Amino acid sequence: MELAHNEGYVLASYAITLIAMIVIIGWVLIDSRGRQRELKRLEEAGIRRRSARNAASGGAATEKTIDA
Amino acid sequence: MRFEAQALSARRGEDLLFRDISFALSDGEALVVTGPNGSGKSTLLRVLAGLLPQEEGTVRFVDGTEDRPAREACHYLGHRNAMKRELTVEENLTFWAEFMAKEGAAPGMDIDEAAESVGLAGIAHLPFGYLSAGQQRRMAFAKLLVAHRPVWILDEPTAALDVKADAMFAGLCQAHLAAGGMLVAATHQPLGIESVKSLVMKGFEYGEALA
Amino acid sequence: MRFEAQALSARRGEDLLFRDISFALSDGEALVVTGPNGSGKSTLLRVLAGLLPQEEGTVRFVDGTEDRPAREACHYLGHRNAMKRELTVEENLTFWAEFMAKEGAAPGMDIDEAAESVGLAGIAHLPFGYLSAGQQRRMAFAKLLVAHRPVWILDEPTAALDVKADAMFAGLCQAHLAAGGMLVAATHQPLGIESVKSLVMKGFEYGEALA
Amino acid sequence: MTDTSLAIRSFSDLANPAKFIALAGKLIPWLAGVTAILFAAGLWLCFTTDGDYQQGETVRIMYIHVPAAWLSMMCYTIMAASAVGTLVWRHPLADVSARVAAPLGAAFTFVALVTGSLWGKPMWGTWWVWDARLTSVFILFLMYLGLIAFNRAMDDPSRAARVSAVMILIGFVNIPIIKFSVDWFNTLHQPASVVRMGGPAVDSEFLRPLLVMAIAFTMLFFTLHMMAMRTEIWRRRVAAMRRIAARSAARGQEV
Amino acid sequence: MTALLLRDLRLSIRSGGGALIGVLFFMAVVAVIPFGVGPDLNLLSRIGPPILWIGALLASLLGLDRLFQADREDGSLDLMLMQETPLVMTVFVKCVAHWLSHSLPLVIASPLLALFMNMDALSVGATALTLLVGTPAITFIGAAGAAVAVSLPRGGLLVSILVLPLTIPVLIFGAGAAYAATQDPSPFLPPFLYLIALTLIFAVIGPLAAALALRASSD
Amino acid sequence: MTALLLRDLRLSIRSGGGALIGVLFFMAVVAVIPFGVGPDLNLLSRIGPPILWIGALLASLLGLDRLFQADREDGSLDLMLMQETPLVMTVFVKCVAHWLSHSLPLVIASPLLALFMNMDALSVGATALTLLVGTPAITFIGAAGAAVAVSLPRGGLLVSILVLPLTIPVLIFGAGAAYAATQDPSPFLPPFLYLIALTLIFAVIGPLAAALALRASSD
Ligand code: HEM
Ligand SMILES: Nc1ncnc2c1ncn2[C@@H]1O[C@H](COP(=O)(O)OP(=O)(O)OP(=O)(O)O)[C@@H](O)[C@H]1O
Ligand SMILES: Nc1ncnc2c1ncn2[C@@H]1O[C@H](COP(=O)(O)OP(=O)(O)OP(=O)(O)O)[C@@H](O)[C@H]1O
Ligand SMILES: [Mg+2]
Ligand SMILES: [Mg+2]
Repeated sequence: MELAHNEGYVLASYAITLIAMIVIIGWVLIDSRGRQRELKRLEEAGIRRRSARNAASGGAATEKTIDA
Repeated sequence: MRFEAQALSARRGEDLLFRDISFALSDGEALVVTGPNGSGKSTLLRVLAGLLPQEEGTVRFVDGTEDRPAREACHYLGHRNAMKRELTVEENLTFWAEFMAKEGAAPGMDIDEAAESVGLAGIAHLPFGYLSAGQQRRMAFAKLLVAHRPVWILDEPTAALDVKADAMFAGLCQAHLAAGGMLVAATHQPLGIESVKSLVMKGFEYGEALA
Repeated sequence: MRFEAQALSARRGEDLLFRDISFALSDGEALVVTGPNGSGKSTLLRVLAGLLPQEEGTVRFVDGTEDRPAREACHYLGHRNAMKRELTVEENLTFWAEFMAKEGAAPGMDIDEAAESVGLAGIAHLPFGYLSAGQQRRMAFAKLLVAHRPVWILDEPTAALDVKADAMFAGLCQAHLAAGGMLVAATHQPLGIESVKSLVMKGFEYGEALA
Repeated sequence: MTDTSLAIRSFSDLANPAKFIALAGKLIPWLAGVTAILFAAGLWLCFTTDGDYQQGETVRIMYIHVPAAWLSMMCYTIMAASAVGTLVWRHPLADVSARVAAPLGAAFTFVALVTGSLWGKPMWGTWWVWDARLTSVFILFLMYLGLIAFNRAMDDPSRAARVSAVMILIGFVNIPIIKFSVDWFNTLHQPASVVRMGGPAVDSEFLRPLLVMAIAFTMLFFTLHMMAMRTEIWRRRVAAMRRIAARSAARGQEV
Repeated sequence: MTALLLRDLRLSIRSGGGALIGVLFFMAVVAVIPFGVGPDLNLLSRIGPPILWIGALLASLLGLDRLFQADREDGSLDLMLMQETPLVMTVFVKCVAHWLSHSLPLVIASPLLALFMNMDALSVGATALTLLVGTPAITFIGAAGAAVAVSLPRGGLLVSILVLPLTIPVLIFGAGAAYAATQDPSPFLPPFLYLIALTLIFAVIGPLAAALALRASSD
Repeated sequence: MTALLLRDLRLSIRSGGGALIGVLFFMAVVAVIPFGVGPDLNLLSRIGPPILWIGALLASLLGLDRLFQADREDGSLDLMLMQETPLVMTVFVKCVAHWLSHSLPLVIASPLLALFMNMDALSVGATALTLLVGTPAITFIGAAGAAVAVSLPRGGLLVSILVLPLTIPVLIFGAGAAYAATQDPSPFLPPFLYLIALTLIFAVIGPLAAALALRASSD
């Protein structure tokens, strides 16, 4: 009797955890796909990154940000 | 005294705006920076005034005591006037005079005298917010007079000034230079100051210093 | 269409700033207001734009429908740019285009087109606060293009603009006039617009209208 | 293959995010596979082991509550380590790591809070009490959200990095408070019974599913973290390329 | 008008007042309370409704005084004054945007926070309902005050004296109704109806007064 | 430095009316609490000190986010950054001015409000004293938050969220000391001394952190 009563809490816990995990995994996946697509489109448009063009000019000291 | 910049470069956001800018000013010399909109004039001046970090290079003010940051020897007049609309002109000027006063340094002008030399003696009792654009700019200029600094860094100082005020402004700059001061100004209009060095910014294509 | 002022006078604080100013503009005419700092140019323009109450006199825009306030036929570009630093240039322009759109009136330019005609097409995605002073002014000018108004009221429109932008600005004004628009501008520098009426303000000594 | 060893390695051969992306590309499928297998095994164990004689069915909540709670703390610890990396070595990958860990940490903390509440109702008779452990976890949650909000408010990553690193380190005091609050204050909450001096005091019947689930959650975290880091690097590349495109366009058309 | 609404919402998100931050702020306030009054669940559940109301008032006040000031400082207000669109409408839309961005997230989050305050279901519902109905009134009054302040160069002080006291009745009826819902003898409906009436009245008077003040203000 | 203090005080009177908004908000807080707890005078007097503390804490947040923002918008901050005067000193003086204009009125008003909460003389005195000693700590922490926010293009409300968690210890010891003063077994002095220590620590750390953030912020 008490067991049956408490099962709801267990189910709810698993359900909410599942939803939370699906949301976070989905968000990571969608974000990743989106950026990949943007990158591809830009590369198709013929745009190169600065360091890809003249890698010599910007040493590690000036390039604090990521555009390797 | 010398005010010098060596191999300066600076970044806005992620982009390098200019690179390898060097110049040196000694007593009584002026440098005028010109260039199209967005070429980095204001950025350069803010780097000189110590308000933006440079990417590389140094800015130095040499005057016996080497170890103080250059910014402490400078007046900076930017696009904004650094005055409070709610306070009267007099209160504003008094505040800056006292706040910028240095012990052992040459004292600045008297408040009234400064207001008079920018041609606004009569309206020092008005709240700053009541002044017209040109009057506000003049008052911001008076701020440079109430405390002494050897280097003036001016960003489009004559914007909104009328013809008479232009002349008055040129006169004040000449007087500052004659007294051994130095001056760096960014501008789109001729300033009416004689014998100046000039620097033309190109923006992203990196400026060149001309003697 | 006619834009006319009759016997205007206005007051700032307790003092009468100007008195008895009258003029009339019809299609394709421009009026340039000059005068020393503090003489009341900005005040006059704000009265024309309906932003300050006049002391006496009337401002009228006559175009068949007489009963609408004149301000609704005007664009006003003041000392401040009416743009939000936090929003991108594009968002700013889109907002004004939609907010100022009128039913049944001539539509304005497209956003991209407007940005391009002030020479800033590439940077419409930047937040407005990131632009340089001159770029900001140009964008504020683009605002006049995205919604149609027959009368432009411009207060020192060319402040902070470089030489190239000055020319571009003059061109846009000419185009507006050629399309039958009208224009009132206060300025300290020649605007490069041809065949204009002019009005010289003297400030407290009351201006005189010259044909 | 943990994140720290990777960071140190790439630090030693100086910061090549490109290398990181290549490495991540190879590792991610394996990590994802392992995670899936572990979850399958863990969940099967969760529902096949017996209920507790005292707690009944609700003991099954433990198998997700405890791993989620552990991860919420581990994630913050990783962020703090990354913050040190940002401040001391100014390593760009460190900033990326800290930045993308915040939403993951918030998610795990959320799960720990919700499952804890759902466990609390049958066990303590209330959803929530303001005792030291619960409050400190709630504050951890707020800190995650605050850091996310901060990162969103700052659109220039190179400037955000150091400030947010300092904020992360200040917030780190909360972690020992969470861990030891049950010992320092008397609270309703269970004291440590798995990770403690003198070995676990939990029956191995419950320990097995708990440990499997804990490892599964940890692997999930590392998979997601690596993917999110890769995405963040891509995001920054896209931004850099957009700027270059815009500038050359502006120069091209401006006479 | 939609353009204005969208712009103001966007601005509120960009400049840090977005839904996430508003709710986060509210949560932080609620989290701080037990540290002050102690973790006594009974006490907490009693002061729950007024605490939620205070949080809502505070969240509405934050930034409300700058409702028109920001627009005035950058010159946007001038242009808004010149348009054909009735000024009252403009003000009303700005109020709605402020309410949507600053108050609505709180109303939505309030049931969750109520759990932390250990309130029972009835009380949670009543509080959320009164918040939903009552917070617009605060925004509308505040708008009138903000407009007066913008029109007076040194009007700040005056506003708080004129306007904030007007919010106290809203607060009292709001918290009163929420309280009454759980206490048997005191009826819920009368204070709740007063609250609705207050909101409706202020929704008319507030924008009207603000528009008048703004027209008189320009300088 | 006196010049700066005077200027900031003058500004706070001329614009915004910081003092009164704070006090009025404070009054609003005190006015609604009785609606939550009902007319139980004993209970009111027991929760009086923490409520006053929470009210003061929240009231201090109003306006704190604009501590440096106004100076930055009109360019004054640039000049302050350039002077020889150590930036820490400048920040410290600005904090003092903010405290004098925004928090001191709260401290002064608190005995009056305490009467509404039916607190006895001892408790009133203890609360006012702890507020006097503790509120500066909130201002100093807040300054650090405001400095961080000013460096963000989209700072805004973020300040209050950054700041609130750090104020928790102040609240604990402040409310604790005020409460202890009236309860015999618990001693007043230890929490009070902790409170003093906290204020002193934050008086050093807050301006230091703020100065660092401001230096890093300029743009
Ligand atoms: C919202 C409420 C709750 C929160 C925020 C919470 C938080 C935590 C945290 C942070 C841990 C990890 C502690 C550590 O590793 O030392 C933990 C562990 C644990 N919690 Fe909770 N908890 C909550 C409710 C509950 C309830 C209601 C129960 C059971 C009655 C419970 C039972 C446990 C157990 C058994 C552990 C494992 C302790 C160990 O073995 O180290 N928790 N919880
Ligand atoms: N509220 C006020 N009280 C008193 N005088 C005022 C007030 N507002 C403005 N003034 C004065 O009104 C005059 C006119 O200002 P206005 O801005 O119209 O001048 P302007 O011709 O535009 O000058 P500028 O060329 O400098 O822009 C100024 O002298 C100013 O000091
Ligand atoms: N945070 C930022 N991110 C990206 N670009 C920026 C940022 N801030 C400024 N910029 C860009 O930096 C460039 C230089 O601006 P700066 O204000 O130095 O120009 P300027 O020469 O003073 O121009 P003006 O003559 O118009 O005053 C501009 O193109 C501007 O768009
Ligand atoms: Mg410039
Ligand atoms: Mg003018």
